[in-house]
Amino acid sequence: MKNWYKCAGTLTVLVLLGLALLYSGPSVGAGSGGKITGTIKLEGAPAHQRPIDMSKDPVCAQQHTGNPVRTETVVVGPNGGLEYGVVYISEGLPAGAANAVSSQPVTFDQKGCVYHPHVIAVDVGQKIEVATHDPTTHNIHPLPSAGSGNIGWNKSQPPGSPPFETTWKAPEVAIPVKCNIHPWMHGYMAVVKGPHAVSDDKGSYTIDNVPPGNYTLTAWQETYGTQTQKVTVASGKSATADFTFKGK
Amino acid sequence: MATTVHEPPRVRPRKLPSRKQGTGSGGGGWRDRTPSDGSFLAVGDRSTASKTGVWVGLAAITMSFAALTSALVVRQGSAADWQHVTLPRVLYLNTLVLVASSFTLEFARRRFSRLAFLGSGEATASPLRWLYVTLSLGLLFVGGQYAAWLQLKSQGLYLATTPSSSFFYVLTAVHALHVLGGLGGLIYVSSKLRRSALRKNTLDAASHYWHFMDILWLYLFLLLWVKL
Amino acid sequence: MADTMIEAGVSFLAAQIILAVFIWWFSTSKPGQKIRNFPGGARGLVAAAIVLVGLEVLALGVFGQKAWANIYFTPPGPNAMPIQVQAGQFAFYFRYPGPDGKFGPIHPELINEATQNIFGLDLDHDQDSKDDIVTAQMAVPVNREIHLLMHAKDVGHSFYVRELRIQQDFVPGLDLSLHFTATTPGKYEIVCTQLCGLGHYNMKAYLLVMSQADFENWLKQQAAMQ
Amino acid sequence: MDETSRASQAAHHAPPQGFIRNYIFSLDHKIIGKQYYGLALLAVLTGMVLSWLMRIHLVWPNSPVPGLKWLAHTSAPNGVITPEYYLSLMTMHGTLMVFFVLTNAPFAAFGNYFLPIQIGAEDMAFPRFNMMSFWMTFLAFCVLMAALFVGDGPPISGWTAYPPLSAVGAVAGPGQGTGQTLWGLSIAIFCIASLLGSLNFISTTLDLRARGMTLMRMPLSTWAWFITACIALLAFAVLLPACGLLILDRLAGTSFFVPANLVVSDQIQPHSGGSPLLWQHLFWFFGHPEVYIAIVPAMGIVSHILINAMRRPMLSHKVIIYSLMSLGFLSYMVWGHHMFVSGMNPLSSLMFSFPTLVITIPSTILTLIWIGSLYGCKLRITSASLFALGFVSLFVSGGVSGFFLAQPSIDVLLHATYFVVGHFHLVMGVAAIFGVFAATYFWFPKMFGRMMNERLGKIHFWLTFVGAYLIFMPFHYLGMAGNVRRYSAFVNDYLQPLLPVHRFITIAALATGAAQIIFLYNLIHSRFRGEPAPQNPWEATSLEWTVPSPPPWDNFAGKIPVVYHDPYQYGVKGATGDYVMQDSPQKIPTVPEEGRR
Repeated sequence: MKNWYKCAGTLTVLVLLGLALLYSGPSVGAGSGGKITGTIKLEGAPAHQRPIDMSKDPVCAQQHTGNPVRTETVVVGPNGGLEYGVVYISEGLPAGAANAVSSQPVTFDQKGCVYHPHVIAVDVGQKIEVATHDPTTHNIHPLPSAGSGNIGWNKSQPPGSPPFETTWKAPEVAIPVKCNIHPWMHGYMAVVKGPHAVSDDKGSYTIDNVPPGNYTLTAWQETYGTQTQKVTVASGKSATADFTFKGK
Repeated sequence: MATTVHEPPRVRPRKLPSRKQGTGSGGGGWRDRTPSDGSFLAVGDRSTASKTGVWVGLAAITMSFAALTSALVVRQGSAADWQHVTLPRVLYLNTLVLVASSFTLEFARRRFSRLAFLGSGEATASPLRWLYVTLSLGLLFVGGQYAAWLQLKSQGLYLATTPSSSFFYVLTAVHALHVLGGLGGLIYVSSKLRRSALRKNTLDAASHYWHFMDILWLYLFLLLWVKL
Repeated sequence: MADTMIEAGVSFLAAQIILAVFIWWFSTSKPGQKIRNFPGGARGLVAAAIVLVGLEVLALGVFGQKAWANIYFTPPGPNAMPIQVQAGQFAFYFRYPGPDGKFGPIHPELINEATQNIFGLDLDHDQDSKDDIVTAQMAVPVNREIHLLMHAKDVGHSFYVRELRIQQDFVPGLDLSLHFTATTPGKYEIVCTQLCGLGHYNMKAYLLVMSQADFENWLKQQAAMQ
Repeated sequence: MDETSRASQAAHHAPPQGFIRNYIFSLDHKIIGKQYYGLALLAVLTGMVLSWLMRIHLVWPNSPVPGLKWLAHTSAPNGVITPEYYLSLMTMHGTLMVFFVLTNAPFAAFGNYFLPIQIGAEDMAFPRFNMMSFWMTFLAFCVLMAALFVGDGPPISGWTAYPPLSAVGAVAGPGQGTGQTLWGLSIAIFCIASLLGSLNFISTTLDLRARGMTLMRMPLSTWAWFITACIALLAFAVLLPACGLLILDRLAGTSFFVPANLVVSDQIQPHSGGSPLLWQHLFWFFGHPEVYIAIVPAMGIVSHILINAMRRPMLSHKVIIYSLMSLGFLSYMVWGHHMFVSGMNPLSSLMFSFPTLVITIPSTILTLIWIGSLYGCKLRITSASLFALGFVSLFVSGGVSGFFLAQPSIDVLLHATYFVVGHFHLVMGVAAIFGVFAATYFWFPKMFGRMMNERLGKIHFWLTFVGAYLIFMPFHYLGMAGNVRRYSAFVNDYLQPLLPVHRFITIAALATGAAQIIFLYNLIHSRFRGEPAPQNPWEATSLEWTVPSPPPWDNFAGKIPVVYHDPYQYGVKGATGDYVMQDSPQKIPTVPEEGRR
């Protein structure tokens, strides 16, 4: 009798392993794929970033005394590198790569009454971990557009609350997120299918795990909108795509 | 609940235990006077309650429409976005139909009271005929209102298009609902009449309601027609 | 307020004490005791109520009306300083007209809290908007009459400063105004008293009452921060 | 009108058969009255628990409430009440208490049970409407409860539901989606139910009185229910269309209450030109009379019970009736005093202030008559009379604060503060509930055929009476210190010193609430184990005490009474005992003993 259990157990494990291999196939394949790198730059003068007066909530204001935070609609690093641009493959992805969902949660943190990071990009269905480190209550209020298939919500997070997780159902670049209690708090969640990246403070980005192929690449920036370009990725190679937005 | 017809309760007239004899007080009922026929049947006869009930109900309906009217007046006066809806032509016809139905109902009531006076049980056909005419006129009115909505719809005026169209739809729809309620009442009355079980108070109550709907419509028509 | 306080206090105490005394007194009456009427009966009490309360009502009505008229029937003086306040979920923002003394027009479609264009100003096209100063705190010079121009951006709010004894709702769609003079320098809180949503409890701004010189400095600082 | 013959059938054919007809879809006004009472009890317990949660959150904001995690999974994650959930609790507390407790318990529950008996009728005029009115109220209750547990959270815009907050939808906040729609729907259903109920009360009083029962011979409780029905008929007839328009604004995109160019969370709203003030006018046109819908029945009940306890009629029967009538009448002229700071024309503030102050005249007359009638009486202290006397005390306490709020110039300071909360909780909430308690202790023997425990009743009274004052008196202090109401936390600098007061109130509220367990125990225990009640345990005079306890299904066992006297023939010389029943043909001495008219 015991033997029978053992047999069944082994068989189950084997079947599960086989299934796992079968389903993890595409992402394993993508691992051997290439990548896309590049920088997003701004040409011309960036839009004026106003300093924010947080006096409304002294808890916030105290954390930035003497050095007020500015708005983050255009954040330009050295050499005109544009931070918080979202780059993603808008056309040409095979279904397997497009539907892969990263199991790694992305953290959307509230600290000093500012969102960290200002922009995140996630897969459809990828977990977002909303965390707070502020001694004041925030409300998180994403406002997806009406026909997108995403449903908006609005939820408070009292100080000391553990992070909560959330996901989005449909691709949308990008969902604005705001805090009504601290109306200056503003951020974006870009929901895309397939590999993507957000540019860093130098404006550079790297998209990993891109299977070989011809793609249309889109870069989105909250103030300047989108730009696209064609890019070809060879297996194991790195392709380069730079974007330049024009300021006023 | 019970389908059998019951006679109205009979309270045998008794001598009034009044302390103040002669002044007629102590009779009870809201008419604290001695009824002209000398009996005290009026007290505790539930069929008068139907009349009272209808009047009380009409007071509530009046209040509701007063509220809607004040809303319309305020809304029309307070904002610059008021575009007056030209009333569909069919409404004039509807008005005529509804007014006519009041007359036909009154005919039915006359015939019925003559009937009750003569005490003949089998000649219910004449008031019944007039009741049916009233019923069909009422239905025609509701159908006409529906036609008016279709007409507005074809002009691209929906409920939320302009404040004026919102009020038009709300007022006419609420009124039509009340008319449908009245039609239900008339159906009930005519079925009672068919079985010769109709009491005058019931018919009176139904007709008061119906005439009120008629007057209410004339008022609403004017309200929707005038630009304040 | 004080006269109302006295009247209310006296009637409150009198009624409660008499009630208690009567209960104590008459709940222990003996079985054979006769029932007595209150001297004067119902007529006396009704007359007393009508005369006393009537007088009270008249008095309060007249005094109250005067106090009310002082605030609401007197227009702001010609030298009153205009300040615009906009209430939104869940913060107050203020606008000073700047050197030209004129407020630029508001374009609701341009309102964007991400860029801190709180009032929806079109700086590119509207000349009057360019020197407007938008702030998150309200500073006023002491002893200067302020003419507050109020509007709400989204839902109903209210402007309440306890120390100034003023409260006025913001009604969306209506432009309302209020005028007051602050006489004591200091830092006060402006709070919202009309339920406006989840952040209602934290909808506030500071009111800074300062000398004219300090005020001008403050305004310059704020102008630099636009 | 189709009710007519059915009504007569209901009262005249054989008693109802079967459990469902008997106890669920019953046409019997007594069962319906008990059903209303049960619903009110359910609502008041729910409302009380909600208020506890609010009080707990106010003083221990970040500590989890045990069990709440499962009840409100999304709105109170980990059992910690979020600001929006606080507002939901507040909205639900207000709606439940105002509509389902203060309207249902003193008016619909006891009115349904005792109005027909007190006027000598076998049932209501329209028993079928009566049944519908209860079941619609129940439906309204279920819809409201659904709003409490709906996916995106319960509504947060308060029981007053001011637009645009209540009208623009989910963008205005959590719970402003489905929850708010359900709220509007629930209130609309409740309005229809109340209209049917009032219609029934009025018709019954006017048409179904027994012989000899002239209007002036009706007991004061009946008078109060009748006047309340008249108030409710007109008030709910205004709230109903208002709710309808609000729902249309929410669902159909009309613009009755939502103005143009609103920017909510950076999104411009597609409405044009509506008026938020219009809702406030319509709502308060209902809202102020609603206060009297709650308090007038309690006044009538308390008068009825006090007379019995004092063993003498009131100094004047008529003055009480006329005062109640003028309260009802004036209640329609004062709605604007809720809107002194709403940006109404300042002149209209004065116009509304004056009748508001004038309302103190009938109120004072009532109070003076109650207190004056106590003079020289032979007061019997029972649980019922204690609660009735407690009502008078609370009515005075809650009433005098009205002086402040009636004047716009003072209201500007106190509006929307805890002062207002203290005022209306005392005068409308607790006072009316005291009326309900008094009625329960007084009429329980008649309704269930068993006596309640007097000793427990008196303990319950003292705990509740002291507790009510301990909870609500400090509210006035908080209000004068500028403590704004409807705040889920106190983050303002000037409110910090007031926190100890809040802590005190919370503890008092928890304790007073816990004391209600005594009442519940008494209620349930007495229902099954109480001493059997005689027909007339309080030696009272009105018609409900001429029938067995509990009354037979048609109240008078086919023998409609004939009324010979005014309702309160107490202190009669030569009578057996000291009273004469209303239906007793016994002659009353023409020369009244001193103390009788």
